[in-house]
Amino acid sequence: MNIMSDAAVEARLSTQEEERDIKMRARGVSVFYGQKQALFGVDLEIPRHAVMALIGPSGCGKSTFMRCLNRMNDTIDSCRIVGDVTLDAEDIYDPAIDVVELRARVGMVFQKPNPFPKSIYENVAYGPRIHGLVRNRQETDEVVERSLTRAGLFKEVKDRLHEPGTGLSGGQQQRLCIARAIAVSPEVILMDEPCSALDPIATATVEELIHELRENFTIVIVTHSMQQAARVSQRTAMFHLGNLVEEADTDKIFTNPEDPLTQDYITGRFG
Amino acid sequence: MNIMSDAAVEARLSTQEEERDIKMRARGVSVFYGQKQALFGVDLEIPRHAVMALIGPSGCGKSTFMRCLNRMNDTIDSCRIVGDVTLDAEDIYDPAIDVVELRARVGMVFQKPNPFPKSIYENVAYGPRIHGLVRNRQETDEVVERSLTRAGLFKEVKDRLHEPGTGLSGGQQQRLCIARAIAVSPEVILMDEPCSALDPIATATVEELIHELRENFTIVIVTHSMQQAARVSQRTAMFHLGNLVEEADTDKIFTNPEDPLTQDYITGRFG
Amino acid sequence: MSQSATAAAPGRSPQAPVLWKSQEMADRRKARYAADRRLQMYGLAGIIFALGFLAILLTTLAFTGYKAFVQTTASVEINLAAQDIDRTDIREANWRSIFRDAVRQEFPDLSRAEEREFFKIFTSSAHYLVRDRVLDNPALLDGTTTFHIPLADPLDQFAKGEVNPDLPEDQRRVSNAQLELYEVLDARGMISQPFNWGLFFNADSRFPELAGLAGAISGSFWALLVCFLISFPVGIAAAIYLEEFAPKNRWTDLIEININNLAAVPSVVFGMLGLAVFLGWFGLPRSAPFVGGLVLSLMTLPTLIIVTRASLKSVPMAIREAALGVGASKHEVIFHHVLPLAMPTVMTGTIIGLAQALGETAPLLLIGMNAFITSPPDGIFEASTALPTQIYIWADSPERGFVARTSAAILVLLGFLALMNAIAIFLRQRFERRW
Amino acid sequence: RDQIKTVGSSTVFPYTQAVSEEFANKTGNPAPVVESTGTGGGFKAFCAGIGEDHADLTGASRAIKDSEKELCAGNGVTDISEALIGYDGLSIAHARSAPDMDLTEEQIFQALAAELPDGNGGFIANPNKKWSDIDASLPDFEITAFGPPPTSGTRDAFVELVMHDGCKNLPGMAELEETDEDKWEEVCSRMRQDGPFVEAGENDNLIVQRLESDANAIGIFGYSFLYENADKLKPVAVNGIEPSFDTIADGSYPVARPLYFYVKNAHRDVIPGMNEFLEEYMSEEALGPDGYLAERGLTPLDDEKRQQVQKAVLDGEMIGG
Amino acid sequence: MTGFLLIFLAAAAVIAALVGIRRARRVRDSAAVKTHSRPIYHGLNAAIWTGVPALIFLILWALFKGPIIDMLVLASHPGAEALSESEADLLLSEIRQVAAGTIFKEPTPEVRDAAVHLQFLESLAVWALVAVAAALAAIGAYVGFRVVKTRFRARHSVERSITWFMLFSSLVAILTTAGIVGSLLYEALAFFAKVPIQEFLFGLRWEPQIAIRADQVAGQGAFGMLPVLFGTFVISMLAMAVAIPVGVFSAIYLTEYAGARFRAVVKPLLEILAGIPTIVYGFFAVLTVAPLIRDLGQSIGINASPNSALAAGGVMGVMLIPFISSLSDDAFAAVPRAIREGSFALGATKGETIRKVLLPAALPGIVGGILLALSRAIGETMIVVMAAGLIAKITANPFESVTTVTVQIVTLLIGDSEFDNPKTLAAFALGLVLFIITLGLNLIALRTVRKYREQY
Ligand SMILES: Nc1ncnc2c1ncn2[C@@H]1O[C@H](COP(=O)(O)OP(=O)(O)OP(=O)(O)O)[C@@H](O)[C@H]1O
Ligand SMILES: Nc1ncnc2c1ncn2[C@@H]1O[C@H](COP(=O)(O)OP(=O)(O)OP(=O)(O)O)[C@@H](O)[C@H]1O
Ligand SMILES: [Mg+2]
Ligand SMILES: [Mg+2]
Repeated sequence: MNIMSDAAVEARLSTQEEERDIKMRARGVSVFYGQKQALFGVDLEIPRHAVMALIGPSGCGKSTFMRCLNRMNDTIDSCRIVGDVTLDAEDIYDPAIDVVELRARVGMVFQKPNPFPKSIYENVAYGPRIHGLVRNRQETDEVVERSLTRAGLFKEVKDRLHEPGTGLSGGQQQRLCIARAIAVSPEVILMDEPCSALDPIATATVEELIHELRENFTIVIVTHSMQQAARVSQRTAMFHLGNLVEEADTDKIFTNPEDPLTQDYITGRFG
Repeated sequence: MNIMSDAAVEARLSTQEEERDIKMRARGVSVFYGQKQALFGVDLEIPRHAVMALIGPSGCGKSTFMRCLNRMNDTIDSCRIVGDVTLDAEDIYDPAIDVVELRARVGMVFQKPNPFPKSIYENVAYGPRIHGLVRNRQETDEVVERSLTRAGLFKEVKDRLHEPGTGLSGGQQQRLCIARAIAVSPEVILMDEPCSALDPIATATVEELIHELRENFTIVIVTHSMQQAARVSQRTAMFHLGNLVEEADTDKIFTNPEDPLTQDYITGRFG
Repeated sequence: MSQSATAAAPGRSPQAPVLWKSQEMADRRKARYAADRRLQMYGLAGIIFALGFLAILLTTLAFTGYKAFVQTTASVEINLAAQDIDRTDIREANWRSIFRDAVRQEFPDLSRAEEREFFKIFTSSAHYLVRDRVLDNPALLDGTTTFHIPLADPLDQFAKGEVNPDLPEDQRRVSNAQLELYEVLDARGMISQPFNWGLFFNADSRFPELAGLAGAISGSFWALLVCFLISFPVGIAAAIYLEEFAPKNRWTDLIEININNLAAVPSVVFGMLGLAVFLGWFGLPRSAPFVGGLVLSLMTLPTLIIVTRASLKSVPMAIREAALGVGASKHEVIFHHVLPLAMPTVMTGTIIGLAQALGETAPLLLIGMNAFITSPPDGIFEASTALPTQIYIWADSPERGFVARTSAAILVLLGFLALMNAIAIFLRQRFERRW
Repeated sequence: RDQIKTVGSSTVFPYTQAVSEEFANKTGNPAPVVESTGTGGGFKAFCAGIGEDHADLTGASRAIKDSEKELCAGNGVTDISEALIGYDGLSIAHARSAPDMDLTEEQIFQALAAELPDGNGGFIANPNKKWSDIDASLPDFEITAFGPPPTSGTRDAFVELVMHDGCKNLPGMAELEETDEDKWEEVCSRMRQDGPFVEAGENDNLIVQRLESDANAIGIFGYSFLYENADKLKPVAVNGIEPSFDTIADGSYPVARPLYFYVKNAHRDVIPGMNEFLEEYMSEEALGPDGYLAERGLTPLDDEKRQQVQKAVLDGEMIGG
Repeated sequence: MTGFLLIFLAAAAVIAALVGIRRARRVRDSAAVKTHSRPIYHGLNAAIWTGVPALIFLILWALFKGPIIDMLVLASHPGAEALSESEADLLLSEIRQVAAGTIFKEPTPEVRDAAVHLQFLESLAVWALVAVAAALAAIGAYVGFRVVKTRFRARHSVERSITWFMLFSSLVAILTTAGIVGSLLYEALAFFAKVPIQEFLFGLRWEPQIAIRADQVAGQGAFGMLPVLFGTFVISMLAMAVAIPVGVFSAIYLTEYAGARFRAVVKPLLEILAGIPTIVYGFFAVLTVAPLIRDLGQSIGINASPNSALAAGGVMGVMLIPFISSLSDDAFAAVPRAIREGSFALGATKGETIRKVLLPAALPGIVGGILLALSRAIGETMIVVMAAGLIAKITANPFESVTTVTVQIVTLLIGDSEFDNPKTLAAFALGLVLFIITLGLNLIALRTVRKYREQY
């Protein structure tokens, strides 16, 4: 294999991509916060219509990596990124790319539910409105209902759509945030520890939701809980100290990891 | 046994106390934060010159209990305490007791190292000064040196005693706080998760220190880490939802716990 | 159930991909970015408006005021040795004639009428200026000394180009004769325009050429001193009590609301309080810096209490617990740790509060600190003005010279404010702590 | 207390200021505290009693009233000397650039009064918007007059000297004065509030500045301001006469008033410097035709009258006695 | 004298402290048991005992010495009983001047005797003062030293004194409010005795042309507050019309768009606007802005009054910009980063995030700031005193001249009228109204701000 030319490698990789239906792809991504390097040349492929879990001990760079995927790191002044990230083979760090469009296509759900201090309805309607996906009240109503329904929240809140979203319980808030994210019909949804602020019952609801969403969306999820990664994801990537240690099918990672670090981590020997 | 009179019980208990050399003793301690009850009638004896570990899941009341022992809860307005706590058989909630003296006798080290924003020297000298334990510069120097030495910090900082304590590393800061606590020659030292903000190496140093201090002080330590409790303590008390679930020799707790809750907790099944 | 929702909205299937790349979307994004830029422009416009106003304000002041920082003077040589002056009673000598004789020597052959015009070129207190210098330094009696005598206001204005000599004579305050004489003086090199130290070291005067701010500055100083001595300890003590000791009940709530409210009570109301209570009931003297200071301290107190409380609150709990943990009493915790840590903020708050008090006018008007007083006060119970009230008085004076002096006085006041704020900023940067 | 304390009219204020400054300079005594409280306020404070807590001297832009004498007497202030120090012209002026104007008192009244007689014994709100509405010979621009506020003594003087005189001559007003004096007072005293008359606060300098920038406006203020600002302002003649020292002094300029001060003789032996201060005030250097008060715009008394006053004050003659 | 005594007392207190410390050290060193308090507390305790009672005495003495001596001196002067109060006052001044050595004319023997007596009393008083103060200090010191024992809780005693002082200090605020309300109410009631309250509150005419002299006839019904209040309202609204948009937009730019360095420079510059004394603004408004507005008005055919409400209101608005901008700034900064990120992650532009998410979220805080600024505007004095008119008129035309409550207060109080004239008293009634209005606004503002603080 060593004798293969670079071009050949390229070709092989890109055919592989086709084959495996790669939605997003990071190549040699390094991230610096000021002087501090948080990621070291990460290469990772994110398959379409699947759930990819990112695991690893605290501070290993999972969130940092995820935020590279929709350029949320742009909002941090000190942050600098090296390397390529592509979405459908298109470089998202290309200056010609519009980050507003990018973020509409790559939605995000955060660790702590962060509904806007507005009504439930307005929370969901906000995205479609700014992107002009809805033209009138009726379309908005439809989108809001559809999104809330898919997030499994509609039944619970349909009588109080115009009450503040901040008045919901933690699990409901998180599902509201998911509804908000899917309302703009993104292609990818990034979730950064979406359940860590939730109780077990709410967690279960959200996990079930992720399961359903997978059919239409590509999902990347950061989690601290090995169990959760095992339950919801098809592929898992293990980070450590800013490096991608191992990436494989979730089953494989949890049964037969190649890297000793991964082994130690999933058996709880460190972290 | 039921036929024994109260007085007899008292007598028996107090002889027991003598026998087992009890330093502090809580009887029926309940704590309320406003309406909320955080501790439910805890009875616990703290043996002299030993390390007692308090373990239990988050929010179970470990800190609350510990803060009853030196009346730090007095500083929280909403906090109300029922029950008796004695130090050397003297009720510390007796109105005649001077809490300043009590806190000098029962020192405290906190979860996050909290040195005063003063020099290292001043940090340690402060306690002895306000209690009038030192009369002149020379005595102060001695106390400072002795305390820092016992806290295993003197060597590292002897050339910069007059630099700010806040400039030390986390582990050094925590040892500085321990030095500060032992400088007033307390009889009991309470430590509330003293290592949770430290890295493994600093943790090891502190644990070793606790080991040494045991000879002269009575130590109560709250910890989240089962391993740590096992390493440093002679006795362990397990709390759950404000109740004392079990209290026994550390060896016993970790090898052969009586209560199923303790069993579940130490094997990591919950918490 | 999700199926039913989808079915309910047949118009668009949920998976229908949004055409992000479409022209429509691109146009829309363009419009959105334009809106974004517009908002940014509004913000910038707001800032430019505010700063532009500030700049115009300051330049206008500087432009009208700068001329008051110099004063036209004429040098007059007086041979005091030739005069017969009783050295035991210098004050009582006939200084007016001494001065006039000396001036006459420059122009020995003026008629009586011309002479009268001539003397009016100089400030009418000229002989007192000569006298006071001699009183300060009796050695001058032994020789000939050159005195720099300020010109009277009309001539000063003329020298500064404020009087149009082409106007008919009855429309200006400077007569033709004076103009001619002035030209002669100028030609002889006797006219100069040195820096007007009198603006800082003279007290108020009816004569613009002599009027200065010494009285107002010392009045403001005394009032601020009183204000500081009262509001600083009381403010800190009150803040500590409320923040650290007071039980949280309806009464302390009341006090708190009260203090917050007082911080926003119009200053003129404090003036009315001072008028009715300090002057009316307590019978304290009118126009005294002491009363001014009292009123100002009542105004400053609430702000100071609020600032102090905020800074006490910002001292982390960990520090308090640490101190409590080694057995410090509550008072010791506060006085050994919390207060010293809060002090830099408290100091800057105090300075800023005092700076506000320095610029306050309305309450001082009501307690009579707008009197005319020609000597600086020697103490806090003597009548005096303050800088802002002096500005108010000067603004109301008919003499032309006061127009520039008013602006100059404002500049001086702003200078003091800038100084105080600079100190506050310095303190803040020097001692600011981050936890 | 070792300073002299004076209160009183804001019109006398600048003159008293000048005297106290000279006095302090000359004698080395502490400078008197000069406060401008207005004539009425001055009497109020002056008559409140004798002793250190009360003012020694009050300036007035009118003679003391009987009611005020009573007030004084009631508080034990019986021995008062009066000093007429000169006259003040209340000038009506406008910008140099404005066309010359010559107004009669009647016209001024018609321009500035709140109500005018309608000719049938009734009254209507003042309808005049432009000067030409009053008299076709007057210029054709809007009436704008800056004047003193009702709290000021200058306003009282203006009302009394100009408005009342102008009012009297209007048809029907003479009869009204006989029948209903209160109504007469009200009609003749009220200044209009609908815009043309602008109460401009106590700050005459501001009036000057505004007149300068507005050629159509006239202003009403003390003569000294006109005198200081002769390059920018010129007088409006009243009844054909322009204010000047001469016309004010001989009374031909109708809007002139005497200025007084009143002094408590009981204080002369008690407050240090009182006598010297009065001497200074009465000296030729101050009060004389070339004195520094004239220099500040005070219209001086004629020689005979002045000597009378000087003597009366220095001897401490009581008023009326 | 009092100054010397104060220094003496301070010195005595310091010495007492030092001695107390020494004694306490000795006790500590010789005692078998541990002393409760450190020597320094014993010292402080001794110092408090030494200084405070004597200080209180000194203050009382300063308050009551004068009248007592005066009484004694008068009693020594034959015939003084017959004098009226002010005559007695005058006599006293004379005696005082004679005693001080300033003699104008030959004093009567009685006066001379009284002056001698006064001198005697004065010196006696000085000695008495010194003696009593010293005695108090000595007794205090004795008490302070005596209690130096191992068991004595000096620390508690010292801390109690400090707590009392702090408690007293915090009551000053209450006393101030009481003083304000009391003094305003007292005079306002006197006013309402002369002018019916309903006329004041609901009258539509404000023409305080009541004569300065009692013998002039009063204009009837001239104390209706509403036009004045309306003027205040108009000017405040104009001020807010300038301050709100400029303040809010500046805050938006500074928090959301500006770089750190720009912000670091511009923010303090903006805050200068709040630090400039209002008299300076007043000056500027009347000399620069008002003529400008008049010219502008004329050029577009509007007849602007030289005292246009617009000039006063506009300049006041500029003054208020920093209040609104910094409170809005705080409000924006208080919106959690998570909410911002939530919006960005949906693909919103910065402008959309600000307008649709941050602004509504920060609104309560901004409104609180606006209300505070409004109460400033209503209470602002010097700008309007210099730049607004005096004629009370109900008009919403910003080019016309209106008057405000504060202008009327100042004009009425520093005007020429005497103290019990309704004109003067009216100022206090207006002051009371002003106080009540700003109180109400402040309470609402405080509520709003507090509520929004609780929100996140
Ligand atoms: N804004 C920032 N500025 C500087 N350093 C940062 C910043 N955000 C993260 N880091 C650093 O980058 C590294 C990776 O952080 P990141 O948040 O990606 O970790 P993580 O894997 O998400 O951890 P966690 O599980 O705790 O969320 C850490 O060392 C962190 O301290
Ligand atoms: N100041 C307080 N006011 C109200 N409730 C409090 C307060 N401090 C603690 N509690 C409550 O009391 C209970 C016990 O708290 P405590 O801090 O003692 O738990 P802990 O065992 O120390 O937990 P952790 O391991 O997280 O430190 C918790 O439910 C907590 O929410
Ligand atoms: Mg993370
Ligand atoms: Mg805890």
